[in-house]
Amino acid sequence: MTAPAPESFLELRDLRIHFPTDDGLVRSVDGLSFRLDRGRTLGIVGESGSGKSVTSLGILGLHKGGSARISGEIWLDGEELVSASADHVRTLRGKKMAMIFQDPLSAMHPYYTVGAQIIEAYRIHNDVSKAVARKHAIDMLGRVGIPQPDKRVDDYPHHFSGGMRQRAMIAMSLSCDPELLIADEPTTALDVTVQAQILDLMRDLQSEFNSALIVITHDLGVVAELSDDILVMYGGKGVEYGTAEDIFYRPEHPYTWGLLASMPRLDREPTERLLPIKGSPPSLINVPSGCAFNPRCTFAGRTAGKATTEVPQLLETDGGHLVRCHMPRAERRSIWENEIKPIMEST
Amino acid sequence: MTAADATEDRSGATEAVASDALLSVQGLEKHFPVTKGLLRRQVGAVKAVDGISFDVRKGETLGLVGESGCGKSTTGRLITRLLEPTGGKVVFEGHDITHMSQGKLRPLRRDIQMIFQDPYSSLNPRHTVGAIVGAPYRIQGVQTEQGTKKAVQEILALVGLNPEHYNRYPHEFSGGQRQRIGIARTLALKPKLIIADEPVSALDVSIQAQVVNLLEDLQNELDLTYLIVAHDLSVIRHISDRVAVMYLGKIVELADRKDLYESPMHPYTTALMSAVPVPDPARRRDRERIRLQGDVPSPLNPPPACRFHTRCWKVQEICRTVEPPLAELAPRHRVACHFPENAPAGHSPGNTGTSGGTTPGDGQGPAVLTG
Amino acid sequence: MPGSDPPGHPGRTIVVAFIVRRVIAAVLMLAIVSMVTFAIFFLIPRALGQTPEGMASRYVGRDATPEAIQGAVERLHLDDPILVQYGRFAQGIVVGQDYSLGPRKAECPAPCFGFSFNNNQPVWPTLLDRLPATISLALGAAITWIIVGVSVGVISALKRGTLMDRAAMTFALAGVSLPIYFTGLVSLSVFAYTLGIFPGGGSYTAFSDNPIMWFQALVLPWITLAFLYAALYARLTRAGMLETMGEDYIRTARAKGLKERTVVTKHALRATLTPILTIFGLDLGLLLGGAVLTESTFSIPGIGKLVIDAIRGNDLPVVLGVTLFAAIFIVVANLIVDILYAVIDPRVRIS
Amino acid sequence: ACGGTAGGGGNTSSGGGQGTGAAASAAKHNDGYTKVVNASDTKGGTLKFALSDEPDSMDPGNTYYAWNWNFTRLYARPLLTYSPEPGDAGLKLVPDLAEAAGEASEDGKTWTYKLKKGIKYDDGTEVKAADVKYAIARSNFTSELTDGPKYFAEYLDAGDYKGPYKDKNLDNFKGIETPDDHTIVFKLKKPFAEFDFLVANPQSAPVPQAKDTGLDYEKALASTGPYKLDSYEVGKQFNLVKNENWDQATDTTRKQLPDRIEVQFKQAADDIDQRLINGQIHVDLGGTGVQPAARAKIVGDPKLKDSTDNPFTPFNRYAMMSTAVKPFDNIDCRKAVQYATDKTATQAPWGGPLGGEIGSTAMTPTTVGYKPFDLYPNGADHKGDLAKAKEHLTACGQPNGFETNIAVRGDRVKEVQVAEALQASLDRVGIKTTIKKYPSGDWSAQYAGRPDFVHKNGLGIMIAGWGADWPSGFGFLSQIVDGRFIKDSGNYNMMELNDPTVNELLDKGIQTTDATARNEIWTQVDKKVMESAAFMPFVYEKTLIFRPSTLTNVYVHPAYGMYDYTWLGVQQ
Amino acid sequence: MTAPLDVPDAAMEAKPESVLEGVGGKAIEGRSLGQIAWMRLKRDKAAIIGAFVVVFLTLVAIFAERPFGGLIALFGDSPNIPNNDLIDPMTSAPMGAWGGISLEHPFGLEPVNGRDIFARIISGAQISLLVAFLATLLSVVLGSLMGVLAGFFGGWVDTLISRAMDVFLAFPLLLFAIAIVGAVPDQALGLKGNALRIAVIVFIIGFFNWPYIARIVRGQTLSLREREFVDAARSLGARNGYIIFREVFPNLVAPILVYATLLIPSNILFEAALSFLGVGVNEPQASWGGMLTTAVTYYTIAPHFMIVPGLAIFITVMAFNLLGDGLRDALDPRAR
Ligand SMILES: Nc1ncnc2c1ncn2[C@@H]1O[C@H](COP(=O)(O)OP(=O)(O)OP(=O)(O)O)[C@@H](O)[C@H]1O
Ligand SMILES: Nc1ncnc2c1ncn2[C@@H]1O[C@H](COP(=O)(O)OP(=O)(O)OP(=O)(O)O)[C@@H](O)[C@H]1O
Ligand SMILES: [Mg+2]
Ligand SMILES: [Mg+2]
Repeated sequence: MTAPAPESFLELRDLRIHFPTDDGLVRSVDGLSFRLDRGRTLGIVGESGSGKSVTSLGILGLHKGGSARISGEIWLDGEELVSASADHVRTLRGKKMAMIFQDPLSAMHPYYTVGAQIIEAYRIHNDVSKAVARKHAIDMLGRVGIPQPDKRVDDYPHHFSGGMRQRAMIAMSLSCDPELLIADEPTTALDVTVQAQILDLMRDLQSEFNSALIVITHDLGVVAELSDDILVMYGGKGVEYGTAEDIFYRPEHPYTWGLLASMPRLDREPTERLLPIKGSPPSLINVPSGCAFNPRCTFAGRTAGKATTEVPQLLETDGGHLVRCHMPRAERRSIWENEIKPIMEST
Repeated sequence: MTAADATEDRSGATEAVASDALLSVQGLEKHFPVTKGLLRRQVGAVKAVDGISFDVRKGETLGLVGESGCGKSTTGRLITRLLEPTGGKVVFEGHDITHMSQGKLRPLRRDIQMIFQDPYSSLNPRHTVGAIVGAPYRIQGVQTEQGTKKAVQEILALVGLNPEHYNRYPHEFSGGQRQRIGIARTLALKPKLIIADEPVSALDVSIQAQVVNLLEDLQNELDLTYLIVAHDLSVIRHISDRVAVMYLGKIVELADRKDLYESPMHPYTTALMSAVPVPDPARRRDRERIRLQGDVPSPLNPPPACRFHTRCWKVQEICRTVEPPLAELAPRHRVACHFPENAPAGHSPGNTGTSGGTTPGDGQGPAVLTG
Repeated sequence: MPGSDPPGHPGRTIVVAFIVRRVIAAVLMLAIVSMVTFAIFFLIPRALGQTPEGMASRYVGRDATPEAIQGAVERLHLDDPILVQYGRFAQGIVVGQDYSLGPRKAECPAPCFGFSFNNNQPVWPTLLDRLPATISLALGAAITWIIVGVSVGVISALKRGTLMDRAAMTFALAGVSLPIYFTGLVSLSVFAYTLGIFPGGGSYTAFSDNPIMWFQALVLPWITLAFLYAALYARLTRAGMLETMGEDYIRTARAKGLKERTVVTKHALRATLTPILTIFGLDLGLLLGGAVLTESTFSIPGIGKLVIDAIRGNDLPVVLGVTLFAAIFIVVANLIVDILYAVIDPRVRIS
Repeated sequence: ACGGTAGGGGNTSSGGGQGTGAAASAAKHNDGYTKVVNASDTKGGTLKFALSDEPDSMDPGNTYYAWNWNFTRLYARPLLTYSPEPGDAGLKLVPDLAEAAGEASEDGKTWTYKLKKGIKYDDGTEVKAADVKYAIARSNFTSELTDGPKYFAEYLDAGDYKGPYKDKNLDNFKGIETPDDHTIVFKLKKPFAEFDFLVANPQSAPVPQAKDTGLDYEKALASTGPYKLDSYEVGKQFNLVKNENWDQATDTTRKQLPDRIEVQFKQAADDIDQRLINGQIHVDLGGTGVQPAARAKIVGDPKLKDSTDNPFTPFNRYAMMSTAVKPFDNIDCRKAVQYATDKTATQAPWGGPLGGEIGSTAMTPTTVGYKPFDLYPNGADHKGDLAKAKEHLTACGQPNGFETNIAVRGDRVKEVQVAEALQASLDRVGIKTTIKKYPSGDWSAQYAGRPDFVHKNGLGIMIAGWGADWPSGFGFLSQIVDGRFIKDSGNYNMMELNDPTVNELLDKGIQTTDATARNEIWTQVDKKVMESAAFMPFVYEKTLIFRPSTLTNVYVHPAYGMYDYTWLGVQQ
Repeated sequence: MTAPLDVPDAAMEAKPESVLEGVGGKAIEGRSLGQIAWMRLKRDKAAIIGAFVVVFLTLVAIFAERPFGGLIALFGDSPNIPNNDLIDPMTSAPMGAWGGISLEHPFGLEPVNGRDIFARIISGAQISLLVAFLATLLSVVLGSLMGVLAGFFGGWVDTLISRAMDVFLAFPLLLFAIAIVGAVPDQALGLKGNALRIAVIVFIIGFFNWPYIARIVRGQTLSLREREFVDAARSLGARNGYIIFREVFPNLVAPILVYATLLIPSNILFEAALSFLGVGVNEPQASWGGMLTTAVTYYTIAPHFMIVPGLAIFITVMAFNLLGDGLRDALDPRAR
């Protein structure tokens, strides 16, 4: 086990998180690797059930003590977390790494005031008096744009509107200046206008706190708004990784193509038809053999029969752009340029 | 002056439209009473839908967009008479069905069908696919020549499901497939109008496209008319011919798709569109954005006059006192705003009501962010 | 619906109004309960052919001559129309009532729950007299079961699937499946009569008389009663705890870096215990109205024993009084629980 | 007048000087039945009673429990009382408040008693004849005091006297005259030779009119006995202390040994036994004997058994067959039942031989005039004579048996068990029975005691029991066999036997002043009743009562079938 | 146009088989939720044991008397016949060790009269199960009806029914039951004796327990009413009757079944408690609670007489509870 390069703040190596269940072993995350540097934002996209949330909880060590089987390495700021003691990982949570959850209403305790919950988060890692912590909480609420924070600090979560709850949730996560912030679908439950506010807020706060940020979503728009780098997940594996530009302008994985082409876009002339990905997401218990995407892949026939027999590797195409596909690079590029892109841009 | 009045004012235009209107909604209202105490005293009302008017022409797709809670679903449910309107009128093919008794309505129900948002809750888990898709026949007492089973299997095939799955239960299907079952059910009676309440918002992006395409194919094949309710502006743009934008129980803008998306007149529409994140990393830096402040106000206690005035950057005194009517400011483009944008020449700001005496821009400045 | 809630807290006036409304509802409920109870005890027998003389005959001795019965009918007004009788009963509760004792009248001051014709005592003082025993039993058992039941439930939930969890749940299942009088009898015969560790049935002593004997005599009943309820509560708590531990806010608490113990005690327990507290309130209310089976098994002179004896002795006024008294406990417990819930769970909309 | 206590007195004096401990260890099973055990004159201590039940009332005028008639004598002195002796001698009456037994007039319709002088209430006031009159008026002529018997109302010639609660003027009560403060004259409607027995009932204990509080009088008793009321918590505790104004000189039947007497009510029956055996309490006040659990223990332990007595109680436990319900209107059907019954089985619920002796007569062994005979011998082991039963069934025209109902007080466990045993017995000869349970509270007023109910519901067999109010044939029999006592409600002649011979014999007997001749007549009545075959005795009830070694002066008083509560003392 | 990603025929977009294989492993052929629940239940050993015991006890009750004298007569004795010769007259206890347990009397004898406990336990099983089943049926029918009506129609119907439930729940049920059973005469409503007793007990237990079922059904109905398939049916023109019976009710079957299974044991306990307190069925008909009452008096001399009926109640109640718990887990909508 070798420690990663010092500039990489977070690095996952071949992370596997499996859940034994009555129906069989659920391979929620199955060999995931990526790297994230300080001050950068990584977007993780993928459809429902592709293992995004499990990954994020895995980084925070929240599967420990549960039924999950975890293997692989998670390096955070030079420390390996999978093998670290649960108690040690706990002390990192909140301070070193924090998380924003999807549904802020259910993610906040209904019986405690918003203030109390922020104060609690702050005082775990800071030995301060309640009064000081309260001041800090009010301060944080103000920073995330809640009006009259000194009054609202004593409200219960259900007194807040959806957008304000998410702001409060962010305030709570940021209360201890975490160096890594993971936002799991931070805006899915929100209206577009509010979503826009929150996205702005997150961007501003990230530059202010200079933390590393992971944004998990299935909305490519959100990813494009925030991310420097993007990881596309499918069936518990990363299938494509690259900078935002790589993914949006030079995608090389058929699944990524599918995601891009199946989505109606406001920024382009409407196409005649959308191009859906056929079929439905795979089972994580009986993962299709070979490439997990092969049953839905229009190009599976172009892999010389390897699609169903061999699991493709996540390989670099160029400059940090990684793709997990059996097709040769040239062919992928030509398909994108000649077959997909024109259709997406046609009217 | 309500929107309904406005419609009548321009009766000429309305008539022309109404001639081929399959469905005509005029001044539709739904107020949910809020009660209190043992005696159930009414202390207020949620004005979920508060006087909206529009037509749906044969063969077209009308999209209805708006943020959560603005009354989109309520509108759909009023038209299908799952809810009893508080006021206004719903006319379907010349029949006034606003307060028609359920008994009289029953035969008409064949012509108006509804697709529901949640593919999990819209299918009875205790019924087989066959029973679900065959239910319309049973309820309406329709005899089919080849027998119900045959008919159901044909519809299943039509929506892209394996007809042999007749005896399976909904839980065995994925979300997209379930939504197909729901669509199959609405098709059984060969309806003229289909009202779809967020038909794809519960689905994964990749699956959404399947269903959207299916809806389009079916429309072409079966000559259907759609009223599609959604909050996703891009989906609405993709499938609609005309789009209505709702805000707090009111329609604020109603126009052909192209007009609306290319030259929105209502500030809210503009804000809404600019809030949609764009999947293009390059654009995030050079895009001009309008950021609305705060949330949608409560429909229990909506702001007076123009309901958008609390969040509008162009707000003036008149907005707080006079409600702007839904006026046709450009051909087939109606908007309810005192200070519309992209307004064609000749329309001077504020001329729809008594002048507030202030000029645009002296309210809350627009939150325009650049780069 | 976003923004629908007014910011800030429900004002004091709203809370007071809420309480007032609940109290009025409870009083109404009691009025209905008293009517129904009265109807059941007086109307049903009448409907089934019972005559006023028949009712009176239970209050005359072995020499039930027609004159004696007639005398009793008149003295007890049993031949009045049922509504008049109810009116008198209701009036008794509010302002009191008099009964003829012969040369003078017995006063039954408000709240007069009736007058036992078997031992010529007003029911209310008898009830009050029996109450301490019932309260001793119920409270002691309640404290035991809430502590034991909740801790077993919590531990079981936290150690879900382990041997300990299974053992505890098997035990709990046995607890809810055993008739309480059977457990009571077995424990009496083993611990009192065979081993002689505890005193036998009927040895209840008032706390004021002898606290040590009070305690000794109640240990077995407490354990017996608590066993049943602890089993019930362990199951409830475990289920509730499992549900709560799966809630998103628990994950949030962990994500903050809280110690697992704090997560459990401060976050999970709080949410788990709130609904259990309401059930607890209702159960306690029910028990305070008379733990009939336990009291008769252990011969504890409480309300439950009183009513059983009254039923056996055909002492209708006592039965009626106790039933109503028990109903009051239930209604009041409901009321308190409602109010407490509104206080504990900030989400409960006061509307 | 003071005579007749020789047996008891002798025992007392002989036991007085002896060491009590020795006497205790020497006592054998049933010793208390024949002699005074643990005789001692030691004073002091607290005598503790416990009762599993609750009394109807502690008011001497308002109670019908045998134990209470025994117990009230501690604070209420009737005109006469029973001689304090074990054995048959105890069935004799001796003067108590009165100077001597009653003097009957020639026609037997007027009975005169003279009160002893100088008898005082606990407050020091003197007892007057009017107080006795008042006591009888209140207990027999009011609708409030309903619990006691109403013999005086039945026999006294009182016209339509309204009772002292409706009519405050005692002079309007013509049934009793009090010519002076120490003379009391009873005027009867018809001759009644056993009137002395009636005034031995606690209802003749004086109650001053001014002190009467009606139903509440039990909480403020005016005592004439050796003890007076200290405190009374209804349903819980009844405490007596020594009455300073009681004078041993006027009272030959009672002692005043303990300083204090305490009664606890509503104690668990098994617990009472346990505490008796442990010596924590002294007497089970009810006198009904130990529970099966304790019985089994006692039977197995000779030491314990020596501390028990097994006396007869005044009760006969029997079944009556209604002569008005088919097919029991036919005597052969009744006889078939008599023969078919397995009496060992019906004895078992009472507790086997210790709980009762299998009976064959209406009168019980402790009744004056009892003579044993058996008209329906049903086998050596009393298991029933099925052949004979079949014979009678054939004679009755029901050779294959018939169907009928057995009525029983549902809350009396033993009686229900008897009914079940009877049911099983009769089943052997094809008599199919259904057991019907009725609440004991309304048993005589609503169910078995109402002939019309009995007829309508076809209650062929009714399980009952009877204890004499006084130990004579008349006292035992009149209520249950006299055809003229068949009442519309509250009827105890449930078999509805209305045999003119029986009725005449009863009339003749009660007018016969000569005791021997009278007792002879009672025997004849008994025979007649048994000949009707409508009355089927199960057992003459016996109890197994426990006397802790700390209890002194213990003997079974035959009139009550339990220890004489006025004699008891305790060892500290 | 041939779009590389788009399968031209919309109907071919999803290949259902492959999807199903993907989702559930092997293709599941038309399995209803009931069948799935059954599969889950089969895996729950405790529930299966419970189910076996329940079936066994039900069979015992059914075949207690028929045919050929039934199970009661298995060892040749009948429930109501005394065996006085097997009783020690002095102590009333059965002779022989362990309360007279022998081949002929496998559970021993009752003290005092020596009736065969085995026969009485079997005979009592009939009563316990009959009363529990019938009372549960009554509660379920009443409760489901009231619950559905209240939940489905809401408004004043709901207010009325909910208040009625509150009133019912405010009654101390046990006290009431005892008092009423005691007050019912011997003959009424064309019934008499034990038939009437059982009818009254069933009525009381059933009638006063309906609010518990109703509350659950009401809650479920409230949430079902909001489900979109109800709207779907309504938008197709379905009448309320159709919606209640065809759409809502099938979804209530599972919770009703679960709570009925859990109500049965509580009703068994209730009937036993009534019998224990002396207001159960009439003697000599055996009932478990009634046997326990008598046993109280004799438990020092015949402990088996207390233990056998006590265990009978315990095992029966436990079996139903096990089955009920298992059913609940198997049918729990959250587990789906
Ligand atoms: N504790 C667990 N036990 C068993 N399976 C689990 C567990 N947690 C997650 N899974 C499974 O792991 C898979 C991945 O779940 P995950 O929540 O990471 O998906 P996601 O990508 O976040 O999807 P979504 O977009 O719906 O949030 C799912 O199939 C889920 O059912
Ligand atoms: N039955 C009802 N009783 C009271 N208020 C209601 C009811 N149904 C809807 N409302 C309220 O009416 C308003 C409009 O609701 P509606 O469901 O039509 O919104 P929507 O635009 O469909 O929102 P969403 O996007 O969240 O589905 C909301 O504020 C909602 O709370
Ligand atoms: Mg997720
Ligand atoms: Mg909606």
